[in-house]
Amino acid sequence: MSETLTLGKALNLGLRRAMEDDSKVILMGEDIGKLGGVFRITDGLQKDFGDERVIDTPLAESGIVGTAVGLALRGYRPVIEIQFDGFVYPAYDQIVCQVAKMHYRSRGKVKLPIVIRIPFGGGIGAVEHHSESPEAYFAHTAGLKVVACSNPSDAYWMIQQAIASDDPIVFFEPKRRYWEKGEVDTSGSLESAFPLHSSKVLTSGTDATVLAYGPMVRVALDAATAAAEDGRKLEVIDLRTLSPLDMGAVFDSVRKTGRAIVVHEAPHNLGMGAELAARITEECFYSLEAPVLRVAGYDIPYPAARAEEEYLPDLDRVLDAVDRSFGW
Amino acid sequence: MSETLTLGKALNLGLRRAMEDDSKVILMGEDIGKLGGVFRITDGLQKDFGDERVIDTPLAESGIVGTAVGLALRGYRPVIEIQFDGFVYPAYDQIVCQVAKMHYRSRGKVKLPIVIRIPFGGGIGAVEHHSESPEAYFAHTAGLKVVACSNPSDAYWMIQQAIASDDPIVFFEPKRRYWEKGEVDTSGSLESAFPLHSSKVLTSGTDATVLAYGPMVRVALDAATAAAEDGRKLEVIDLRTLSPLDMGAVFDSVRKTGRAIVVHEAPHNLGMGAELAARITEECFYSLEAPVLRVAGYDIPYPAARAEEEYLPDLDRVLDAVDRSFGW
Amino acid sequence: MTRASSKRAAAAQAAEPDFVQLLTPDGQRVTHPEYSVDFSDEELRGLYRDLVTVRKLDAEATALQRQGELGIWASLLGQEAAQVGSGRALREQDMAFPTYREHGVLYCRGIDPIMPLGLFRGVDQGGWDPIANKFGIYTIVIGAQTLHATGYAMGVAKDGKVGGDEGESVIAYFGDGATSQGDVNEAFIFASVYNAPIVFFCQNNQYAISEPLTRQTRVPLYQRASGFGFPGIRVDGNDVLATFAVTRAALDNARHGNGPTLIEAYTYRMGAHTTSDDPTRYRVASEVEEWQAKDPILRLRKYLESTGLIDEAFVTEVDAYAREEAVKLRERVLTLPDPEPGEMFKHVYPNGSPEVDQQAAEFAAYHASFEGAHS
Amino acid sequence: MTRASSKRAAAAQAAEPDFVQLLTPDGQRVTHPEYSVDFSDEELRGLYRDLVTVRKLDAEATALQRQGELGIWASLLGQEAAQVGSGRALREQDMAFPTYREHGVLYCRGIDPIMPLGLFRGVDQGGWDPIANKFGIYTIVIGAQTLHATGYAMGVAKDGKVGGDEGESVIAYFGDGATSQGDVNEAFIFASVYNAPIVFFCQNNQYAISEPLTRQTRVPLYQRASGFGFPGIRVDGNDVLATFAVTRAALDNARHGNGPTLIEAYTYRMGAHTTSDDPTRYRVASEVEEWQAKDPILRLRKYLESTGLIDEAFVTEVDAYAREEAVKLRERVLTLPDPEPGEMFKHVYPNGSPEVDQQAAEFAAYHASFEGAHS
Ligand SMILES: Cc1ncc(C[n+]2csc(CCOP(=O)(O)OP(=O)(O)O)c2C)c(N)n1
Ligand SMILES: Cc1ncc(C[n+]2csc(CCOP(=O)(O)OP(=O)(O)O)c2C)c(N)n1
Ligand SMILES: [Mg+2]
Ligand SMILES: [Mg+2]
Repeated sequence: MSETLTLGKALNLGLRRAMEDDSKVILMGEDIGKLGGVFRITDGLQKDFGDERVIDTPLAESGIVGTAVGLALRGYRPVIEIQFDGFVYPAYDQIVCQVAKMHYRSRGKVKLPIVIRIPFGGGIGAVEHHSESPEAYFAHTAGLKVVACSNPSDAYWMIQQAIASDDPIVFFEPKRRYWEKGEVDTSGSLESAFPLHSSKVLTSGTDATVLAYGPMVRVALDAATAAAEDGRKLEVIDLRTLSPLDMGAVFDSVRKTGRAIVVHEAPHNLGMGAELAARITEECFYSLEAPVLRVAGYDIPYPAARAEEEYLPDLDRVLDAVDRSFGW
Repeated sequence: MSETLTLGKALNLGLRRAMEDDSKVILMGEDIGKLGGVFRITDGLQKDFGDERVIDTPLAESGIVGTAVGLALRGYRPVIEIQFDGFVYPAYDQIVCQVAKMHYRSRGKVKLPIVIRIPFGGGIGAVEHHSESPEAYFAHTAGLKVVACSNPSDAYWMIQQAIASDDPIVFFEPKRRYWEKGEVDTSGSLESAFPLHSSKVLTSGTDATVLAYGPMVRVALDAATAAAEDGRKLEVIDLRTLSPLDMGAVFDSVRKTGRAIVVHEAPHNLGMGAELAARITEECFYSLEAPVLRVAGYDIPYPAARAEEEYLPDLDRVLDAVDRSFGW
Repeated sequence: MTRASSKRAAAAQAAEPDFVQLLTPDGQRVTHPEYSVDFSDEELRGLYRDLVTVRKLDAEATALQRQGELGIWASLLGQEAAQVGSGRALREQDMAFPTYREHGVLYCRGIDPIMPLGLFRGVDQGGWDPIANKFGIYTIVIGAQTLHATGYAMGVAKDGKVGGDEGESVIAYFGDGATSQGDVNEAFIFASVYNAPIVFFCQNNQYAISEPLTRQTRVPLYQRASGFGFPGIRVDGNDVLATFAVTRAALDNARHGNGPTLIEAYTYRMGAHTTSDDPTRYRVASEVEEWQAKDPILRLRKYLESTGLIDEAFVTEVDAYAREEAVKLRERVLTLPDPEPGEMFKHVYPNGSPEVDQQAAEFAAYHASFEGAHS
Repeated sequence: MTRASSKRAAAAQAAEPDFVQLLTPDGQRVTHPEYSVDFSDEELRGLYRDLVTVRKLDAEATALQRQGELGIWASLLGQEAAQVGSGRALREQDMAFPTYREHGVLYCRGIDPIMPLGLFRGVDQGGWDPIANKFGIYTIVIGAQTLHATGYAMGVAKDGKVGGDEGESVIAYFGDGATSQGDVNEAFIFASVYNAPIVFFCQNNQYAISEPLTRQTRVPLYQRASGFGFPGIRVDGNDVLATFAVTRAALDNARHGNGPTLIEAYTYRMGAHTTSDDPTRYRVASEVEEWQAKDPILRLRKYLESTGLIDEAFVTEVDAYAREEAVKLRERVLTLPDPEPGEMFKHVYPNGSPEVDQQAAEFAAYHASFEGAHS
């Protein structure tokens, strides 16, 4: 059963299905009840599942995550909505010291099946703290898994997989793609869906590999289309899982193309691109025709809305990197 | 005037001198007054400068950093002691969203000359949260500068330079080296001291470059000594500054040696080694005989004390990496 | 202390909660055993002008947003008295730390209302000098500014600038939702322990976006203070006189070295949370209408008219004045310059950074390459 | 409510602060208008045995640390009554969330005292099942567990397990220093808003490492609660009877659906913060001596002796029992196995991770290479 859905709606349906499948799934966050969240991702869920399962919380992110830990200890499967990327930091301690470490601390006796949903990235003309890409802060943290969806179909399946997983998962949603549409086949089971912690080759190509995730996948695909006009075939890989990384397809691709470009909105310095570059170089040392290049946000605070176009990686910057790679 | 000092005492003297030089310098933290801090780094300072300048704070890290922002706005130069690395996270929001961004937000009108001292790293047989290496979390954050000292002389000078700087600085102290001694020449001025944001070549060598900072510098130096017995000359560079990185000497070295190994205690994934590997590969692509290798903490929570020897990079693991580099 | 006394005031006004009130919704002056004002006629007229002007400027900003000239706007509609009353209570030497909604306080500080518009237009993120303006940069992360205010106030005390009429006070603004943040509670603790000269001014506008007050507390917010060791008091936040009186007293108390006070200004957010919000999803029209009847401007106007302090001519003149100010604001907003290309690389660090410099240079070269392509 | 009534109790004991007391430092039973206990003789003797045993086990752990067998130890010395009183007040179905110092509570839960010793020895980081034991893993990050406890209690309510005698209650332990953390205050808010069945049990032992209470608050800690909308009460934490009575009442209140209570158990940390600490740097001997006179065990012993409930033989027997338990503990600590090589890679994720697996494999291969070299 295939439907055309926006990414936001696909998440909404995915959450709904997860709540139907398991009565222990509860949603927590600010304004997720009547309002349905500031992006309406939880629209209608409180009405249908009640306010014991869709919980408008006090305005305190550490409190949300900390109580979610307790609820998980009690057998619940809390799915948290952080309102915007820039507001996750008050919860950072609970995430890094508790959510990430409780399983380890307990020698496996405790599982915390918590999903922390974070709408992330820029491009929506917002004020400060509403456009950040904090994924590396989480991916650097052992004990957390980190994923990012890029399209409605993945959104629908990945959110359900994340909720069904016993691992604590930070789930990044590309907020500026919430309104983009795509086909979603909602039939089939979770088990038969494409595995959560797997990267996916979206276009196959022989000239260069472009790695992206979340909102930048669209940009990478557009770059591939544009490059094709110049006769260059780019292999675009949607990473999907940022921790653990799924490098198999990436290594295969780079061994074939000899060139890799990583694209993300997060700052360049110590962003996902750094880790990808390091791993690719280590694994594909003799295959590389040029160093892995990074097209990323600059190492500055996210700028004012009217400068964000300058800040954000776009088609041209990706193509420029491809050119630079070929010029090496 | 050269003295033999422990690293801890050198910090203590550096703090003292900074407080003498500028009456706006104040110290804030938990137990830094009568107790002199759990590591005694502020020993005697409250006695001599009073409790208006050496402030025992409530037990609240966000409160400490947040009020330091206000004190800096008022013209003070707060130097914060975070008691242990693992306790900085409650302050993460204030550090990332306020300390790092206020100068930018104000278009340069506000300066926040705040130093956040963090004793970091393992090797002291401690319980959980007392042995972490969170430097990448800060180095990935634009608006913060991040440094790490490795020996008494640097400790003495770098802490004063950090306090004198108008940039907000996260200052990492290798806690397991607090008791190690070294010569400190306390004569001369801050201005003539080796610049804060500069890396330093400690041993020159032609066969491979070893990059380290903080507690791992000692390990790198020991590896160089051991390698020398095998006839391999390692060039050890103490990075000292983690953000911005000072890559000049690093690139020169790698162009010469063709091999680089990065050593740190922090987890491998997205640690400083990732960024260094990416940059070195980009800049020295044609000079590299082998990929940049990383000797780092594993991607697991910091383990129980009696397993930490297994976890921490040591001489053998560095030499093994050198071997692997040569075997490429 | 304040509780018992304010109860008496409330008794006269059964429908209202337990708070300090000096002017009823229908424009009657009432007395309070502890709080009073002694405004001159001119000052009273000035308050009316302030209220009308800040409402008009706010409406203009909302309109600008609707027309695409601002990215977003956080309206103060309904909270004019809370902001003008407290804003006018500040003395020149006092320092204010706002959220993102204190346009009325900013106006009362004598600051050009254009100042924060760059932020909402998206051309900068504030960009003003908080010290020169004695008004902090708008803070978006909920509650963070309360710690900054507390630290600043600790610094005031350290500087010996408390203890007399010339003492400096600090005011920290925040909302009802913010009271749930750890930071705000830690600010209470630091302020109390260091006896900092600060007033915590909570505008309880009944909502944190869509969440009603009951999601943050089950007791009145002003009561939070006592357990931290300082007084809390609730004031009718739609009553500009009472808000002034209570805030002035608390600020003076602080400047004289008597430490913090929490003020809960009981008010209502008449509009949406921001222009991005749709309040019809979470609150009923009747509630809004009820609060309409408690409008902060109307009651002052009724009072001033009934006492003959203002007449229709004055009202018309003030409206015209406010409209003119709004037109001026509009014109200036439209000419706010967009950031220069590459300006985003400026002011990352006071001492600069070679990494940022390098990226700025690469950026410039990259863009120059397009220029070249075009020419 | 509790304030006024506990004042009366305090009047009888001028030197003591305003708290609930049922047993004076010199072993006199006093009554309290609200709180009482009805222990059988056997139960009273049992309390004495508990107190002596937990003190002895604690002393043994301190000795083990001195001998290098533990990396560190956080002693409960002086806080035995606060822990045994509250620990015995828990019903079987109740859940406790400790800090790192609740060895006495753990003991009262019937848990083998060896359980947390691995953590302090450094062979693991807790490693027990909090649910099976109804006792959370020791928490080192100050205050974090209060939110876990609150969330757990929210879950209890969600499960419908409140409202009768069989209802479940949750207790969260924390120190005086912890009250300054945002997390603890947020826990108060969540607990209040969701009316969670929880007791916040603050052992005010007067110090957070070196910092005296005045660095955290300028008013008594129990007063913090009322501003969050639930009762706070102070109890003599060196009085095992009063601590039991107050805690039992609060837990029962919670299990019946009446929401949270904050209990401040007023006590004293007789020893160092941990074995790494040197309290002579920050407190005077006379203060410690003063508290020595309020010893929680001595007063119970005096009372039981004066009433003829115990005699010297019993005291001797209990000492011997405790000593034996301590010896057993020691022996078992010495045989706690060190982590297996490579064990640190286990239990990072419930579902595992190929990255961790790969590192574990590399680690194994690397170490095998040494083995090879040696053979
Ligand atoms: C730490 C944090 N979390 C979430 C948000 C998103 N947010 C912006 S305003 C707001 C509600 C604030 O409510 P309140 O404190 O009552 O102030 P009001 O807007 O009503 O004036 C929220 C949740 C934020 N800005 N910061
Ligand atoms: C977030 C955090 N900050 C700092 C510390 C270091 N630390 C450990 S115990 C302690 C004092 C705790 O005092 P209190 O809450 O009174 O408990 P007590 O140890 O007296 O039982 C501190 C500061 C910590 N563990 N966690
Ligand atoms: Mg509000
Ligand atoms: Mg204590």
